[in-house]
Amino acid sequence: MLKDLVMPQNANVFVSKLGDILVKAIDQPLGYAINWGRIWSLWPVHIETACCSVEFGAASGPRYDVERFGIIEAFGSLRQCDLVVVQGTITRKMAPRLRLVYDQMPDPKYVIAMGACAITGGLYFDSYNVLPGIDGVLPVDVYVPGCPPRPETLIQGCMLLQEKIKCMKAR
Amino acid sequence: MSELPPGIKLEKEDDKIMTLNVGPQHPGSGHMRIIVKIDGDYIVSCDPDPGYVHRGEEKMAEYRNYITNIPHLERPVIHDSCNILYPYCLGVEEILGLEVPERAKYIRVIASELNRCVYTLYWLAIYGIFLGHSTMFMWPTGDRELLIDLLEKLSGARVTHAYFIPGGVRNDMPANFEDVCIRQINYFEKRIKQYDSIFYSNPILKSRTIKTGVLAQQDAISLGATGSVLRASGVDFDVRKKEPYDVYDNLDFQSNTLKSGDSYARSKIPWLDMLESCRIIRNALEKIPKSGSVRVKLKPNPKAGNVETYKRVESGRGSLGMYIISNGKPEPYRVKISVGSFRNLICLPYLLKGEKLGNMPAVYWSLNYWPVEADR
Amino acid sequence: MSNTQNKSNLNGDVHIHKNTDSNSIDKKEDDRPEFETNLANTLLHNFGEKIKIDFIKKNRIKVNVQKENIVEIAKFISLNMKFDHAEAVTGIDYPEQNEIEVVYHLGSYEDNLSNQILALSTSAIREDDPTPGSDRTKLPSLRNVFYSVEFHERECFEMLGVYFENHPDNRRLLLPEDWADIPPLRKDFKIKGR
Amino acid sequence: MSIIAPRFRLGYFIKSLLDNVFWIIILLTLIGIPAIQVVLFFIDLPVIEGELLTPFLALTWLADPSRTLPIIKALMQTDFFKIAVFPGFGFAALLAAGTIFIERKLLAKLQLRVGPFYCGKLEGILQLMGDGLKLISKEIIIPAKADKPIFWAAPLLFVGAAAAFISLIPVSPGWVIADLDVGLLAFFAIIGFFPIITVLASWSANSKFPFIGGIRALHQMVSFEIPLILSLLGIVILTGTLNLSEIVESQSNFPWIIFMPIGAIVFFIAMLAELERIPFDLPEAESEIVAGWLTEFSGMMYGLVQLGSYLKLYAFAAIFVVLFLGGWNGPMIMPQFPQEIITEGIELGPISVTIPGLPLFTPEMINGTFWFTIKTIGVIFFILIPRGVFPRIRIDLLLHIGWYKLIGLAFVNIFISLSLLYSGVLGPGGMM
Repeated sequence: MLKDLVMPQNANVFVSKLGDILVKAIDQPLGYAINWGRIWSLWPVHIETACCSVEFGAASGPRYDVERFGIIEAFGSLRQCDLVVVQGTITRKMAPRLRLVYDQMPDPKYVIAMGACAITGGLYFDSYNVLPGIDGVLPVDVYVPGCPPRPETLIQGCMLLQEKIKCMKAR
Repeated sequence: MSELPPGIKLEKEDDKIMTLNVGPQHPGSGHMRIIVKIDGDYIVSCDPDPGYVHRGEEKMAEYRNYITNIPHLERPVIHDSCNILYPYCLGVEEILGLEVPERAKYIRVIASELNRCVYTLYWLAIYGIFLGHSTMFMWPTGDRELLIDLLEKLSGARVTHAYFIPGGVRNDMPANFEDVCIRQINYFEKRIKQYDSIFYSNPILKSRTIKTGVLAQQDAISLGATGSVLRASGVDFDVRKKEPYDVYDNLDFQSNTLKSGDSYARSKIPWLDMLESCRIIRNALEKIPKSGSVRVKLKPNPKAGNVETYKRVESGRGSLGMYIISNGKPEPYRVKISVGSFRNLICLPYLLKGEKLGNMPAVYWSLNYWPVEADR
Repeated sequence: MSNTQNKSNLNGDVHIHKNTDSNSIDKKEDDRPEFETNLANTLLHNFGEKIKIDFIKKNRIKVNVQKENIVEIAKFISLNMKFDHAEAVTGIDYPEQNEIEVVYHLGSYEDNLSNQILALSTSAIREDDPTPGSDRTKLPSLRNVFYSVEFHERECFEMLGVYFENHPDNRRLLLPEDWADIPPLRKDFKIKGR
Repeated sequence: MSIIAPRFRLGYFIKSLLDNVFWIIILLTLIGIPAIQVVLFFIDLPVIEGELLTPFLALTWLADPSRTLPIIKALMQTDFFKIAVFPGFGFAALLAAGTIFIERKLLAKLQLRVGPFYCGKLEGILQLMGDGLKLISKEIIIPAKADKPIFWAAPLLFVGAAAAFISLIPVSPGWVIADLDVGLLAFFAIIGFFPIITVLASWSANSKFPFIGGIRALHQMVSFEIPLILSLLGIVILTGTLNLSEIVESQSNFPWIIFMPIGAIVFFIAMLAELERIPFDLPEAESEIVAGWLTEFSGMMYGLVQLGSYLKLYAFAAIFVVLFLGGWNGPMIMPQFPQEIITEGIELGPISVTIPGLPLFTPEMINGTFWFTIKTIGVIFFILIPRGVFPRIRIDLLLHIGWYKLIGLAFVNIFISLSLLYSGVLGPGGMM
């Protein structure tokens, strides 16, 4: 009986049991802690797609200051970022690039569709070069409507994303 | 050819030339791609690749009537939306034969000058962050809100005002607007004078921008540059002065010109223009008729004859022209938007050739370029 | 710039549109602005039959030329008349006349001319089934005369399929690289739901 | 990621922690303590106050708090404690973390903003913890064509070099990890590593922007090492030693910045360049070359590089304090502990409390650490300020400053110190 258990082919049973125990012991507190960290440290990637970037810039300015929520002004390399704010219209030329940017970012990554154009195409619903919303390109977490949304709306969208991350299972 | 280590192969003769894709995801590009070839630290050639925000405004304008064209035509420069609607309204007024009330003309001038400042401050903020000066991003972004408040009082919207309509402006000024405007403008003028000490007098900024990307006067003319790029090269051309529209010929202002034609001059002209705008706004608030209508009544679906018109105004980025062809239908037959950004884009490969890579952001953004507008 | 002037211009201008059949050219010489008329007369004097004055308004002149003569006339305009840059290059599709009109809005930074816009228009043959670059829709490029038209002509090429001969860089500018449809600003290109 | 977990509550979090504590205690008593007893049998135990520290004795001492002090004192003198906690990594990391937070708040105030505010309820003091936790849990992407071992090693090497740097710094008398006779030489040797690591990191990423950034970093660091070294020669000439502790002791009357302001200025500017701070942050110039040599680093690799660079910032500030501002020297703020309290205890009316083994820290150590920390924070403040005021400089202008101006100024500084030496004002034969 015991000999059977310590056979090499049964070793993975032990390992997996141990793994389960460890997961139970570590996963929950660590998951909470990590989720908490992710909530307060959403770094947006520096990609402007259309005119909503003006309001995105205003949101990181002194009056609205998204850094209060840990969202620093869009910066640097996309390898260190974890939030794509799709700032407006996605044209057919931009869509492959947007997907490329998303694919190059490390997990976990979140997408905020900012502005009516990013949600449904908005004012440009009948334009020949504009995608009707970015749902076909990226998995969107939060939609922020408006044309363009006021910075307050964008901040509210970020807070909704934080609420959503709270409910996510940390990996 | 000497022996190369395994795994490395010389692809071409000019293998030491490196191609950099600056954009569309790049902190120093905006909504466009610049394909830069560098040899060491020097830029050999530069090929701008715009079109990432090409939304087909001109095609869409052929399917909408003269009034419903307004909201989408202002989207290319939402932070300068009054100025991009200005030539459209002037053109449609000429086509439909409308006469704008005197008070509306003054309100238009005030709104357009406020909007020019809003645009310039945003541009200046991006110029600051391109040069690594993060305080210069935040200060103009904060001061912008003052003027946005004023425009919000006027039109009700934060950036996309849709305030100008053919035949006037959408609504009158609110009751105490003039006092608030004077107060805000006074504070704003005091505030932007401080930029001189933190930005324009900064020795590092001067060493980076003076004598970089020099555009000689003759080249500026033959390249068809416009706006601040042109005036920084010593050509005194301002549409407000040379072909005054609405009431600009009644107002007291001057167009600023600098001689040197480098990035520093190109970045300083818009700042001088902002001070000039403050003057214009004060002057217009003095001269504005105290009462009167602000718009003429429009028919629901106005039609025009077979007319074509080319109107231009001075926007934040230079001369902005609209070429409208009407063929008797409610929709225009063709609308062509000729924007300063697109015209200045041709200077970029010309200026960047032979520059150092470190000068690229300083030269690129000093062209007063807004990619969304250039792509339309 | 009051509107009464505009109105008088409207009445006074002579405008021949492509779609109109009525060529009622009632020349009211008195209403024509003087400076602009002189400019137009300079052109007429030098080229005579080769050019056709479309209209003369305040600050605006439009002349129509054949595509064979456009380079020659443009050179004259740029050298002798001091119009030194192009503000816009507009392509307009007229399917009924089976031609594509290309209008160069030429401006000047000379002091006395800086409020003038001279619209130089020419037209190319329009193909119903366009293959941009290899069909008969071709025009000579003005890039060697006005350096500033380079990007404008590139845009006109992709938007209307007008190929500009002798243009150094006839690549695509604004549209996506994989654009396979007909040029979008043609009238037979219909946008969604319209 | 799409699985919906129960909402986050602090109560749940604490409950899950308490669960873990419960299980740990049970496992420790059942398995841990017997195992320790078995293992200790084979280990040489330290001798404290003439007694061999057996586990039994240690447990009895644990019961009596006053008797644990010698254990802690002995522990504090071990190399491990010095490296990991006080003058070493822990202390430096604490200061570095404070620096990052203060930098963000300070910059925000300069820019009329608030800065991190909501994270951690009180002015966002937990912001850095949030960033750290996120970076740890983030995916690490290695580019497909990268030289993987070197790419992995580069951030670790960077932090390692920065930590080695810290080991040279004398915080207060006797509190230094490595009290080398050639401390200043070791300092130069260690800063010589950073360009190599930078170039390795950028080269191994096999990407264009990091490559340009790495080459820039190499140029910048190498060309600024020379004025950095030359600006310190004056001090070496006057003190006649390379030992950092002795250099601090030589400044007990006056800091060297009084006699060598030019050297201090040259050192400060060269230091900014070595640290890649604005206005000299060309290797990370984001508007030209994305994020420079950090472009391909993701997740905790980026976090490590950031940690390393802020440790480096602390270390440079500390070296500046040690060399120019007099290190731990300063007025005594902590009076000498009265001897009778140590021997006889405190008498409060009828009650008398005897506290043996006091004090844990000597007054010299507390005093020295206090002054050292104050001065270091001041220098760090001056390093942070230019970020809000200056734009970024260009690489050729930067090299021009390094090779032409700073080296010349450094030579002027050397001549000043030599003249002071030969005129007999200062130096080994002088007033000192």
